[in-house]
Parts: sequence; structure tokens; C-alpha cells
Amino acid sequence: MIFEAMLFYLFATVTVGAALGVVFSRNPVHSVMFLVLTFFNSAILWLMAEAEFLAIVLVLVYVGAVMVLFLFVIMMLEVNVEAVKRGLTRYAPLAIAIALIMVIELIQLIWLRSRDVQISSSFAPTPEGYDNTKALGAVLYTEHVYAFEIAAVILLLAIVAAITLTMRKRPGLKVQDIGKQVAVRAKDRIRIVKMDAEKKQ
Amino acid sequence: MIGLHHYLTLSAMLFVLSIAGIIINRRNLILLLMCIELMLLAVNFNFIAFSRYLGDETGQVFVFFILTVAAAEAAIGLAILVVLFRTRRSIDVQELNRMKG
Amino acid sequence: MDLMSFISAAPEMVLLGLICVVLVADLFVENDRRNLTFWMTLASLGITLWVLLATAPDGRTELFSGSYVSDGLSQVLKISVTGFVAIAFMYARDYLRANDLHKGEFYILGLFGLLGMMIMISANSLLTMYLGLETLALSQYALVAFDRNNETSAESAMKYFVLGAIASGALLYGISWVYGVTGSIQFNEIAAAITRDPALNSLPLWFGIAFIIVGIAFKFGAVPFHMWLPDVYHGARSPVTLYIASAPKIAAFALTIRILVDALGDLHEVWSGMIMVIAVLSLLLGNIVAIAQTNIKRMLAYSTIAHVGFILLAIFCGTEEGYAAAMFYTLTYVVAAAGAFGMVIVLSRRGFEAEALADFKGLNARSPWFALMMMFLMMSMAGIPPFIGFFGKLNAISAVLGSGYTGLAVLMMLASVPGLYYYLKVVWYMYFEEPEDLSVLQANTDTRLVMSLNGVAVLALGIVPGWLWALCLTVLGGQ
Amino acid sequence: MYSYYLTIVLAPLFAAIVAGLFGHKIGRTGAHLITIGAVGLSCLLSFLVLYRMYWGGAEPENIGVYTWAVTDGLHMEVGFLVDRLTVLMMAVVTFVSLMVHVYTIGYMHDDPGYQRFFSYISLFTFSMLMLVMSNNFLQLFFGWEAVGLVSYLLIGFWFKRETAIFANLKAFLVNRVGDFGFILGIAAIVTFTGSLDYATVFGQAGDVAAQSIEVFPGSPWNAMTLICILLFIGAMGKSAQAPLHVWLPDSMEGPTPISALIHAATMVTAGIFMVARMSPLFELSTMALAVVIVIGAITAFFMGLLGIVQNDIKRVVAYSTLSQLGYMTVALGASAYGAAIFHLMTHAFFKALLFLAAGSVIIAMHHEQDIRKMGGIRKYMPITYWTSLVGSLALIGFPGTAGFFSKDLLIEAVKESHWHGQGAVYWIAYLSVLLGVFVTALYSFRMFFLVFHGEERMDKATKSHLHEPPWVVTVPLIMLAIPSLAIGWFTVEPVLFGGFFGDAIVVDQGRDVLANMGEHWHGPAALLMHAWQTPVFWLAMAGLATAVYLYLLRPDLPAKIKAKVEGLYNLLDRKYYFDDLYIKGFAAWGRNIGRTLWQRGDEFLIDGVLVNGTANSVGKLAVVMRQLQSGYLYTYAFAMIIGLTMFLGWLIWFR
Amino acid sequence: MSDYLLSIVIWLPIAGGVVLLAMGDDNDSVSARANAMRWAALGISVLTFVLSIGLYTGFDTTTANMQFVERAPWIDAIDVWYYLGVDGLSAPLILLTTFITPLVVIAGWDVIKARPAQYFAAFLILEGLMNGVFSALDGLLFYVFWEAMLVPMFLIIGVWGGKRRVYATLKFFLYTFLGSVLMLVAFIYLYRMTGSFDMAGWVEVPLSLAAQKLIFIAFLLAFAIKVPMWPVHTWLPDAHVEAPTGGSVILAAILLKMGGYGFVRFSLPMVPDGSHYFAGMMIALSLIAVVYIGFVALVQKDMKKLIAYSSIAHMGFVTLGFFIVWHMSGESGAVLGVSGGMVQMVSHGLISGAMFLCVGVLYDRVHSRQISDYGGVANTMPVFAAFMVLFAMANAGLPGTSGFVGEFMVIIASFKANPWFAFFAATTLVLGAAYTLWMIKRVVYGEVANDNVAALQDLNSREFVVLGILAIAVLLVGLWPAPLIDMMNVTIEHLVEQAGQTKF
Repeated sequence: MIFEAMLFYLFATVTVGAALGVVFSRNPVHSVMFLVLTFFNSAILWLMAEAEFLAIVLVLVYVGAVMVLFLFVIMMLEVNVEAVKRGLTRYAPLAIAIALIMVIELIQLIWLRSRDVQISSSFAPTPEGYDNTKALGAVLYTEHVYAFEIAAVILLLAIVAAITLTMRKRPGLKVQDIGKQVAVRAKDRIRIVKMDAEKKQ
Repeated sequence: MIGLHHYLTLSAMLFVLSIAGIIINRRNLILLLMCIELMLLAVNFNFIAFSRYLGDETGQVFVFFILTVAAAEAAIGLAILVVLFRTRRSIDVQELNRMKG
Repeated sequence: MDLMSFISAAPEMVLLGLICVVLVADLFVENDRRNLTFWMTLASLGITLWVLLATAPDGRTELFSGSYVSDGLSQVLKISVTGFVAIAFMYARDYLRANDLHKGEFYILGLFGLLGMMIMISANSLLTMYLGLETLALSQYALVAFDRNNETSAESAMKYFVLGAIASGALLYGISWVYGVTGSIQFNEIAAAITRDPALNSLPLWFGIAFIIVGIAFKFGAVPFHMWLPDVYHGARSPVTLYIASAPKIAAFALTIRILVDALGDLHEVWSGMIMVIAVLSLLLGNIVAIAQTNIKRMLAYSTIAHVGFILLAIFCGTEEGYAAAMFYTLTYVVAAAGAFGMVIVLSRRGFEAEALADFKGLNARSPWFALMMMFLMMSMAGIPPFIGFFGKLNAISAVLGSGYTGLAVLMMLASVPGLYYYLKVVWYMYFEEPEDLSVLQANTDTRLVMSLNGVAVLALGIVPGWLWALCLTVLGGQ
Repeated sequence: MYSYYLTIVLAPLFAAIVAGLFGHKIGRTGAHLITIGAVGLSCLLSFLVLYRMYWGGAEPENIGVYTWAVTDGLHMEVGFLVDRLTVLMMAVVTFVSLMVHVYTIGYMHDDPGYQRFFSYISLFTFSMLMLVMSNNFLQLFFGWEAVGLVSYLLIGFWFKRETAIFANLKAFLVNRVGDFGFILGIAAIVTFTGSLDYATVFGQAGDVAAQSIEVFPGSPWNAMTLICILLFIGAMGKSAQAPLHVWLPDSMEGPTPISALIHAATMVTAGIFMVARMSPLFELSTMALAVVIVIGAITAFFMGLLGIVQNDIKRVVAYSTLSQLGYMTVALGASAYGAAIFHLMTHAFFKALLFLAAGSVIIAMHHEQDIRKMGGIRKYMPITYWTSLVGSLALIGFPGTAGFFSKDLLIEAVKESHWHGQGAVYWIAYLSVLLGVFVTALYSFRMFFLVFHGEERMDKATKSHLHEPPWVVTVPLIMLAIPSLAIGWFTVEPVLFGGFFGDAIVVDQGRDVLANMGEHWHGPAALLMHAWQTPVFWLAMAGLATAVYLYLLRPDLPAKIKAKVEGLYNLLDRKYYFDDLYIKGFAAWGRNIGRTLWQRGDEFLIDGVLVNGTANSVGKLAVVMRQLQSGYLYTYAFAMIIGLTMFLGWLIWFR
Repeated sequence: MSDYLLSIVIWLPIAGGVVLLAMGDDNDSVSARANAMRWAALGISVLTFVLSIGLYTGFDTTTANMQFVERAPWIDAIDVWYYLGVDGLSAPLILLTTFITPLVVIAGWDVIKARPAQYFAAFLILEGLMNGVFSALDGLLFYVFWEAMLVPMFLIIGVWGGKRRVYATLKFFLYTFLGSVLMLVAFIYLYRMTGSFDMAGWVEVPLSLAAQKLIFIAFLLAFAIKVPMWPVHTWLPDAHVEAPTGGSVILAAILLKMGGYGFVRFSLPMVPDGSHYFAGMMIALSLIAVVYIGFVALVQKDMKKLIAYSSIAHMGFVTLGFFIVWHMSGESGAVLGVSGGMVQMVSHGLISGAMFLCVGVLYDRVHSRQISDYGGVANTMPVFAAFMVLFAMANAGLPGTSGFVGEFMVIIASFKANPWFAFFAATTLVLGAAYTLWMIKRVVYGEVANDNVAALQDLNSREFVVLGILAIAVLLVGLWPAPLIDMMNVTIEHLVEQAGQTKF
């Protein structure tokens, strides 16, 4: 158990450190990399909490897709890394103070004020033969089918929105009209012109 | 023993950190988007911790949907970012003050 | 479990189907024939409306393992949001065409937003509520940035997006706590859990509530979570502003009622304090800062904030009457707001946004009818009887007084005095100033009709407000 | 008789309306015919009523005309009380008015406002009749104010003259000061008796006198004293008693006929009439009577003094009027109401005569009024001369004239009124009236000599046109000269001692000086015989002699005397500085207060600081608060976080 | 017909106004169309007046009950009724309204060049709403009319007003709105106490003294601003000065009366103990209005401002008359005071209306309201001068004119309460005469002051008719107020009885 705790503290420390890196690194690319690190560590921590499915999804979806998207955008926008220097707002100290207050508040909540709600401080062991993925799958398509459908709608919406916002037709661009190409008929391609080879004298 | 409290604390730290990141960063918009991802991560921690604590899958289902939505959100956020960059050639937070008052 | 058992959810299903139809059909519509999309969209809304009416529930029906609920409240609110979205589209068409923005995506995103609202309205669990909220929010983000060549649109979209994401992050964080404490995400189960175990009523749950309230307040635009609102109203193109300013407020109301009342009704004394503070702040800040505005859209944005204060104060009462008053206020306010932004749209021309208050100068000399309608709308917002806005105020104050908060009632009334000033400013520009440009407003017959209906509605509703109030009381009777 | 009374009152009103509204249709002749006809009718009927009342032995009548309003048990009615006092006043008023109407034809002959003038004086006759015939306080006040209105209109008749419109405003306002007291008096009466009706009020007078009222905390006043003093303040305004006398000399800016009618014969005596009418009340308050007598005495003597230094022919007469009104007031204060009314009557005739004569001179002099520019007019205007002489003699109380009887007996009455005690009040009153006789004679004949005798100081052009005015002017003079000379002979006995007034005047037994004097009364002839034995006679003669010496024999002396006593002269010339006090003092002070309240109070404090100040602060606050909306995303996020933190903090630490 | 008389006098003008609005203006103010509008407006207003006479002829003066009652449900959900009725307090004021409006229409006949149809429509709608205020017996209905009325007035001042019209009209609207918002709170409070908006129920409901005090203050602010009482009067001079003549007339003649009406309809019967508690303060404020404002009026340079200030002073008598009720030692006097206040309201409606019309006559010709721009008007406008002097005298409270009746009754009644009240009230005799007649002296009398005055034309027949009718009314009420007072008597007695009862 102590080993488990040590592991937890290790990965938790790295997670927070990486998160700090996200916030404070000068280069956006570095930030993305720190974020990836955060996600990896989180995935490990989730594994430790026996949420295997989500841990995998996090790595696959987030690191595999979303973070790449971020990187892609950073590259695409060709933001001058040198020019975009880190700067702090002028009331950063105040902000940090507020953040500290919030930390204090949350610690108050978690460590001091919610003890009576907790029955035990560690997670109950999962029942025998428990399969996290299977269990999730069982409820996902039954109990939460409605939500699942809505999620599909959201993804569709995201597609529509992203296309609406970013797709543009540049005027004067010479592109093929696929529809026309497909719809073309053989007889339109070649027109056979009958003509006399030689004008009769 | 590692348990609910530890996860909640980690979540809280991430949450606060992400918020602080949004407030104190005055240069790069992309960073804001990343902070938002971080914030959602914090929330997910909470859900998973509670889910485990309660022995109830609903929390994890919730996380599943949050991940989905976050992906969609990131897509739209980045799309807006691109639009903004196209019109303004900059993603500097400090220049984002055409409208005020 | 046959298909008919899902009949209550038919409106959402039908709407989604129709969205897909419009989406696909729009691909094949030529740019200069976008009207087709418009009419298809309206037809879709019409069909949705018909389905809504046809599937009117007798009582409360829960579906999808309790994550969906259909009751009188959802019925009325869904009909209203559908109607307001239709109105928003009708106002928008001319403007979009005149500004080369007439694309099918506008309608499609709008319809997605409507779907989101309907999901929110019918949500019975925190999960569906969240997903509905995001559906609405994402389509709104996209709509605000819709004019891709417009700097202010992009800027406001960015602000909206970032702040919206923070708000939904906070909301989620709050949800996680509520879930953690009560062990459920379904509203009635949460309520039951709280009733079952009074020990749950402690700080962790309160924290959850606080975070949730941040999300709600953001949706409404209540101080200090309002900062996005003026910039977004200002930056978005006017039809988008109209869209954002109207129906989503109703959805926000549903969000509030569903979460705070359905789920957390027993904890009224916990959340009412926070609601009151943000409501009072909204009331004061909105009314005061609006005075200093010269841009009509910003001014209306701040006035929205002030109205939100009223709505939240009615909710704050925690009585059935208060909720009904809030609903009444929301509905009637949205009527006036739609009209006011509609007027901004009507006043604009190609390449010219009628955003400045000064653009209203001499409207009476140019188009007396429109000026009269605008005056009706402004008076309604200011709460001058016999316009409907007055009855909204009346019911809200009555509810507040009924709960014994005399001081608050007085404050509400006093805060509406500076409010009156900036509404009068519009009237003053329209009637007392000479126009700089004598041209008569150009508007299509349908825009003209919608505008007139809208303007007359605030008067007509004010003359017969009883049925609406009775309706609000009925549908909120079981809450 | 009811129809008679109505006719008497309404005929002039009708004429006034016709002449006023349709003046341009009926023309000048139409206007004077209809008004003279109406006033003539009133006059005729008044004498008829007088005849019936006195010789026919008709009883006093108290008739309601219509109910003005009833509320809260308070009946406010319009009605007539016609008793001997009333009927005497009616006769005097209508008679003098008729004379003035006739006289006006000549006097106003060339004036463009001819019809308007007739309309006004008819309206005045109506108002005055309403006043004297009233049977209640409401109507009394109506008449009171109505005569004030007409007086205002007539003083300002020549509204282009700055002095005239100044004078009429002043007259109205000073009168209003009096009315201020008067209406409070009426209010007090209603408060204590619950009625406005004379009969009811008089009936309860005894009860009222038994009550007291704390006007100032801790010092109870007798209710009747308060009522009477308040009412008397009204009388002071209307009858121009010091210190509310200032309007009367200025009122001479009006055309002369109205000076005769309103500012000598009738309106100014309304106060005297009113006090006499209220004798049942005044009799119950010795304190009030003391006030009355002192005010009257001061007016009688000091206003007379002013007459000596005046140079405007009408002003001299005006000051003499003031002085004579003072005499009447003294008589009232001495409970010799009959004497006061008697003097009122004789004074009406001779003072009207004097004014009309002065007017006659003024016409002849082409509206020159400065007596220093006259002199020796006697031979050009014999009728005017002789009638003036009659008037002047009557004024100084030369034995045998009407004034002799009234004044002599008045002074006698004052002398007898020992009930004020032998203290200051008595002596002030008695000495004032006594010395006043000398003064009266002096200024009367000073004017008379300066106008009619001595060297001719007018310019040639004037002199060449100097002649007697037409008969419409002279006939009234003669008509008035006759009663001035003779009326005392046959009225003194019935009016003063014959119980003429019957119940109209109530005098407390212990104070009834006239009754006491009546015990020694042996008829007018006897009085005349003994005239030379009284100090009054000798004082008058002394005054006359002084006038003769100074203005006929040694015309150079007055200037020297003037130089010697310059201080005194200035005091008199500036009319004891009353005008300065009122105009530079009260009026300017009022305007300053007004300006201060307006600019400092209304505009600065209420409007500037409170109203607009609040509005501006809200506006400024709005400008400041909109700065919060900085436009920066991180500010917005920060605001949200602060809000959230506050919520959490509140939940943790304050819940 | 008589069953619906009140509805008719409310809705006929409103409907007429709406029709006029719908017909709209053309740009030519002398066109046949514009003339048709004028005649239509006149026709409607005269018809309304003629119909409203039925309120007088059919009025039962022997009862304090509501008459011409109409009652129909309006908003069931909150128990609001369309409930109309008049008693002796409101009937005279409705008659005043319907009487003044045609005169205002005539007065604006060819003076209003810009958008005549809108102008007349505004007045007609205003008339209907004002009648509504006076006849509403349901609190909410009352409030609806009360507030709605502000809108046309706001437009009248703002559109057709003078140079600083925007400032003036905003001040007017905001000020009066500020006052009435608290009244609404009080209404709702009473509604929650009784469960209905029926005003008769509000009179009956028991209330604690503390509640009564608060309600009184809420009412006070609304009504005091409307009256207006010192120190919340400063909107009035501005509004009057900037308003077009018709606006000033309506404002002075009727709008101000609503404040007084509110006191007798709401404050006195509904919160008698609260009113009693504050009566001393109210009397003090009334007397300050009389004296303070009298002095302020004295130094005004602008005729309209002067008359506006004089209005404030005169309205001081109204509130004085109402609030001396509680200072009566004996059994009588209270009715007298309240009647006096009511009569003063009617009379002030006639007189101040007439005064503003007089100023309007001059303004139409010279386009100045400054006293110093005039002088010797009587030379060129003798008929006008006669009217103006008459109305000035009425304003100064000369007996025989309506201005006297109310003042007289109030002074008498206040003497009963306390001689000092009467003392300060009676200063109006001097001050009122001073400021009014001093203005007359400077404007009407004297030599012709300048070319403008020399060029003046005397009244035309339209103006003559208006002023003539008012003059007759002023004299009629002054010489025989009995019909008016009889109409109110029983109601006021009843009111005083209600005010005398405690409601704990």
C-alpha cells in the first residue's frame, strides 16, 4: 500500500509540475508538450483508480487527437515563438492571491470540512470479476443512450461549425469540379466531327 | 492511504492552476485553450474519484462525455482562433480589446 | 418498449432529423437561392412546433432511464424557444442577404442551438443538462464568429468561447461535487437523496451548488459573470445578437429551474443567498452602466443584465409564485428584446450597422410606425404599463414582497428608474431629434409584419396578461 | 322690498357689464346713459328705502338671496341685511356715485377709455353696495375685495403711465396686507362661532368673548380681542390707517372722479363702516378699541401734517382724507360709532366736493396738478372757487357747515370717552384730534389760497384757456356743495342722538358717550351758538389765520421756514420714510428672499445638488463602472473567479 | 348608455387618438388632411365632454357610494378587475378633464405646425388615460392609467416643446416615475394583505402603524411629486416652461390634480393612522410651498415659470386642506378643509390653464416668454389684456372668481386647526397678488415697450372662444360654487369619517 501511495505521490507531483509547465513555459509548443505529459500522468493515475477504459481513452483521444490538433494549429498559425514572450498581467499578484484563497478554500473543504461525509479514506475494492470497460459499455448504451445520441449531435455540430468557420473558397482558385467530372458522359468528352478529307475540287 | 481526498486535492490543484493560468497569461490565446483542457482534466479527476468512491459508473460515463465534448469544444475553439488570426494576424490576448466599456 | 413510448421525445427527434435534411439539402442550394434554405428552416420549425403541440404531455413523463423529462413546463418553454428562433430567423434573412452573409450554415447552427435548448429544457439529469448546454453553447460560439471577415465578431467569439468554457468547467466541477455527495446525477434522485439524508446538506454539497451557480449565472449573464455579454452582443452581427439575446434566456431559465428547483429545491436557503447577491449586483450594474452606453447593442446588453437581476430575484424567492414570475418575466422580456434587436436589424442597411444610439435620431419623421413600435418595446422594457414588461415587474415584485423582502422590492423598483432613463433616451432620439437622413426605412413585408406583430404584442399582452400568468403558474405548479 | 334691493345692487352691475363688454357697440353716449341711468335708479331706490326705513318706520330686513355653498355645517350665503346703518351708506354711496358719474362725462370727455371708465365706476358702485348691504362675512369680504379690484383698475386706468401702474399695484398689495388680517379675522369668527352670518355671530358674541386662545404658547388672548384686531387690520388697509396708509396718496394717479368717489367718499370708508357694523363685537373688547383709537389718532394727526408740505393739489386732499379717516377711526375707538358714521357721511359729501373741485381745476389747467403753478384762479372759475370754499370750510369744521357738526361732536365724544382711563391712550387720542383741527385748517387753506388767490403762476398758454368747465362738471359740484353746507343741520340730531341707527349699532351701556352727550344736547342751533366756546373752533381759526398770514400776506415766509426746519421738512416731505421702508425695505427684501430661495434653494440646492446632482452622480458612476469592462479577457475571467471565490468564502466562513 | 359612461369617456378619446395616429400626418400642416385631423380631434373631445355631462346630471349627491360602476374581470390570476366608478371626489375632476381638453385642442389649432395629427392624438389619448386615473377603482388599473399617462405627456413636451425640452421632459418623466415606483410597491403590499387589488378592500384592511407609515411614505413620494409639493417640485417649472401651451395647460390643470386626488383616494382613507402620524410634516411642507414658493415666484423672469411656481403655491393649499383633518379640535372643520382642497384643485385647473393659455397667446406672437420682452400689451391687445387681468385676479384669489373659494375654505379650516397655519396660508393673499400682479404690471400695462409689442394683433376668434369659456367657468365657480361643493359633500364627509378611524 505504501508503494501505491508513493507511486501516487510521484505521478501526482509530475502531473502538477507538468501543469505548471503548461502555464509558465514560454514557448507554446513546450506548453503543448507539458500538457501531453500531464495527460499521460493523469492516465496513469486513473489506471491506479481502476478506471482503465477512461485512461486509455484519454491517451488515445486526447494525446492522439486533440493535442495533435493543438500542435497543428500552432504550426499553422506560424506564431513567431520569439515574439510571443510570456508576460504576466499587471495584476498577476492579485490573481495569485485569489488563486491561493481558492486553494485554501478547497483544502478547507476537502480536508477539514468533508471528513464526516467520508466513510473511508480509500476506495472500496471492486467486486470480483469487475470489468471497467464492460461495465461502462453496459450503461453507456442503455441508461445513457440519450446522452450518447446528444454527444453524437455535438460532434456533428462541431464538424459543421468548424467547417463553417474555417473553410473558405479563395476566389480565382483553379479547382476541379468533381461533380462535373463524375457526371460527364462519354459522348460529351469526344465529339466526332465528320468532315470531308479533302475539299472536292 | 491513497483515496478520495488525494484525488480531490490533486483535482483542486489542477483546477486552480488552470484558472490562474487563464488569468495571469496575457500573451497567448492558445495557452488559454490549453488551460481549459487542463480544467476539464481536473473535473474528470473529480468524477473518477467520486465514481470509484461511490462504486458507481455514472461518474465515469460522465467523464466519457466530457472527453467527447471537450474534443468538440477544442475543435470549435481552435476554429475560432484561426478565424481570429486571419482577421487580425495575431493571437495576442492583450490585443483582444476592441470592445470594452 | 415500442416506438410509441418515445413519443414524448418526438420533438427533439423530429428536429434532429429535419436538421440533417436541411443540412444536406443546403449543400445543393445555389448561393443566390438561399431563400430556399430559409423556407426549409422555417418549415422545419413549423413541423417541430406541430409535433410539439401534437405530443403535448398530460403530465410528467420521464424517458431514457429518467434522463429526459417532458412536462407542462418543458412544453411551454419549448414552444416559446421554437417560436423565438423562428422570429430571429425571420428578422435575420433580409439583413444577411444585404450583407452577403446569407449562408445555410446560419440556419443550421441556429437549429442546432434550438435543439440544444430543447435538450436543456427537457433535461432531467445533470449529464443531459450539460450536453444540452454545450450543444447550445457550441452553436452560439460558431454563430458569433459567423461573419469570418469581421474582426469584432471573431474577437467576441473568442471571448465568449474562453469564458464559456471556464463557466462550463466550473459547472462541471460543481456537478462532480453534487454527484460525489449525493451519488446521483438525476434531478429527482438528487432531491430524494437530500431529503433522505439531511447530513448531506453540508459544505461539500454547498460548494457544488456554488460552482453550479457560476455556470447558471454565466448563462444568464449575471454580475460578475456577465462580462462576456456586452462584448458578445456588441461584436456579433445583429441577427446573431438577436438570436443569442432571445431564446437562450429561456433555456437559461429552464437550466435554473431544473437544477436549483427540481434537484436542489430543498436547499433553497443555501443557494438563495448567492442568487440574491448576483441578482442585486446585476440589477444595479446593468442599469447604471447602460446609461453610459452610446451603442444600442451594448446598451441593450447591459439592460439585459439588469433584467436578469429581476428574473433571478424572482427565483430567489423560492416560491412557486416566484418561479412563475421569473418565467413570466423571462418570456415577456424576450419578446421585447427580440423586437428591440429586430429594430436594430431593420435600421441597418448594406454595409451599415445601425449600432449607435444616434442612428435612431428622427426615426419618427422617417418611419412613424417603426418609431411607435420601438417606443412600445422600450416602454415595455422600462416597465411602463400597459405594456407587458410592467406585468413582469409587477409579478416579480409581488413575489419578492410575498416572501417578505420589502427592502429588495423597493430596491428593484428604484433601480428601474435609471433604467427608464436609457430607454427614454432611445425614444428621445426617435421623437425629439431631427433625422440626419430622411430616407424611409426599407423593409420587406415579412420583416415589417414581424416587427409590427412584435411591437403590438408587447401592448396586446399587456392588455391581456392574465392567461400567460395563469399558464406560468400552472406549469410551475408542481415544482 | 327684496326686489328693490336686488335692483339697487344689480342695476349698476348690469350697466357695468353692458358698458364694459359692449362699450364699442353702444358708443360713448350709450355708455354714460346706461350707467347713469342704472346708478340713478339705484340712488332713487336707495333714497326710497331710506325714506321707508326712517320715516316709514320699516323694520330692518335680513334676506338671503342664494346659497353660495354649504359644507361642513357652514352656510355660506349671499344675502342682504338692510337696516338703518346700511341704508344710510346706500344713500351716500349711490348719491356720490351718481354725482361722480355725471361729473365724469365732462372730466373724461376726451379720454379714449370712456366706456371702460363708466363700466368700472358702475362696477364699483355694485361692489360697494354688495359690501354695505351684506348680511354675512363672506359677502362682506367679496365686496371688500371687489372694491379693491375696481380701485386697482381705476388707479391704473391710465395704464401707460408708469406712476399709475406702480400706484395701483401698491394700492392692491397694501390692501392685501390688510385683507390678510381681515380674512384671518373671518376665519377666527368661523372658528369660534361656526357661522358667517352676522346675526348668528353677533348672537354668540358674548360666548366668544368668554373664550381665549393661545396664539403664542403660554399667553392666552381673549378670542374677541384677537378677532377684532384681525378685523381691524383689514379696516386699516381699506381705510388707509397708518401704517397701511401709503397707498392712498399714490392712488391719486387715477382720474379725479374716482379719487372723489373711491378714495374719498366711499371705498376708503368701508373700514369705518365695517367696524361700525361689527360694533357688537368691538364693544366686547376694550383692548381692541384701544388699538383702534390709537391707530386712528396717529393717522389723524400725523397724516394731516403731511398735507402741509404737499404741492400736488390732489395729494393735499388725499392727505386730508387720511387725516379725516383717522378722525373717524378715533371715533370708532371711542365707541362713538354714530359720530364716526356721521362724519363719514358729511365727509363723503365735502371731500367728494373738494376732489371734484380739484378735478375741475385740473381740467382747466390742462392736467396740471402742482399748486405752485397755480394761483389766482378764482376769477376764472367762480363756481369752482365758491364750491371749493364751501368744501374747505366744511373740512375745517367751520361753524354751520356739515363738517362742523360732525367733527365738533366727534371731538367732543372723544373727549368724553373717559373709559379708556386717563392714561396715555386717552390723551394721545384727544390731543391728536384736537391738534389735528389746527393742522387741517392750515393745509386746507394753504392749498385754497395757493390755488385760488395770490399771483398767477401758470404759463400763458394755460392761462389763455383757463375757464369754467361745462355744466356736467359744475352741476355735481353744486349738488355736492349743498349737502356739504347744509346736511349737518338736519341730520345731526337724528343720526347722533335720535337713535337713528336703532339696533344696527350696539354700544356698551357704560361707554355710550353719544348717549351721555345726548343728555346735554339742545339742538344744532345751540351747538352753533356755543361753537366759539370750544377749543376746536379756536384751533381751526388759528389754523386759518396762519394760512392767511403765510400764504396771503407773507408768501415769502414759507420758504424761509422750510429752510429753517429742514430736518422736519424732509421728514414730512418723505412722508416719514414709510415709502422707503416699504419699497426699499419690505419689497426689496421680499425680492431678495425670493431670489435667494430660488437661486440658492431651488436652483442650487434642490435642483443642482439633489436632483441633477444625483442624476450626474449616477452618470459619473456609470462612466466609472464601465471602466470595469476593460475589454481584456483576463479581466473578465478574473471577475468570474472573484465572484466564485466570494461564494466559496461566504459558504465556508460565514454560513 | 349611462351604464358604460365611464368606459366611454375613457375609451372614446383613446380610440379617437389611435385613429388619428393611424391616419398619420402629411408634411403640410395647412392641408385639408391636417384640417380634417383638427376637426376630428375637436369633434371627439367635444363629444367626450358632452357625454361626460351625463356624469353631472346623473350624479346622486346624496350618497358616498361609487356611482356609474362598471366591473368586469381583467386578470383573474391576480384578481384584477376592470373596475370603474366615480364619487364626489373623482366626478368633478373627470368633468374638469373633459372640459379642458377641447379647449386645449382649440388652443393648438393652427399653432402646432409639426405633425398635428400626432399632437392631437397625444392629447386625446392623454385625456382618456386621465379619465381612467380618476375613475379606476382597482388599484392596478389605477396604476396602469397613472403610468401610461406619462408617455403621451413625455412626447408632448419632448416633441413640441421649447429649447430645453429634452432636459425638461426627461426630468418630468424620471421624477414622476421615481415617485410612482414606490407607490407600486405599496400597492403590491396592500394586494398581498388583501389578496385583491380592490381599492375598497384596501380601505378596510387593518394595518399596523409601522406598515401604515411605510405605505404612507410610498404614497407620499408618488403624490407629492405629482402635486408637486416642496421640495420635490423642481421638475414642474422646467416642464411647464418647455412644454407647448397645450401641454402646460393639461399639466397644470389636470396632471397636478392627480397628486391631490391620490392623497384623498389613497393616503387618507387607506392609511389614516399613517397620515395622522405625518400630518404635521405634511402641513409644514404645504405651508413652505405657500410661503417659500410665493417668494420664489416673485422673482421669476419667465412668465411660464412664474405661473408654474404659482401653481406649486396654490397646490400647497390643496395638501394643507387635506392634512389639517387631524388637527381639528372640534367636531367640524375637517370636511371644510378637504372640500376646500378639492375646490382648489378644480379651480386651479381652470385658472392655471387659462393663465398658460394667455402666455401661449403672447408666445405665439412674439416667441418669447420673458417678462422683459413685453410691456404695454394692453395698448395693442385690449381684449386680451382684459382676460389676462381677470385670470390674474383669479390667480390672486379674488372673491367672485373660483380662485377664492378653495383658498377661503382652506384658510378658515386651517384657522380652526391652528391660527398659525392660517397665518402662513393667508400670506398667499399678499404674495399671490404680488407676483401675479407684478407680472401683469410689467407685461400688460405701461407704454408699448418695443416693436414686437407694437405689432401685436389682438385675440383672434379662436383664442377668444377659449379664453371666454374659461373666464365664464372661472366666474361661475367663483360666484356659485354650490353645485360643485354639493357634488363632493357627502363623499368628503364619508372620507373624513374614514380618515378619522384608526386601522390597527
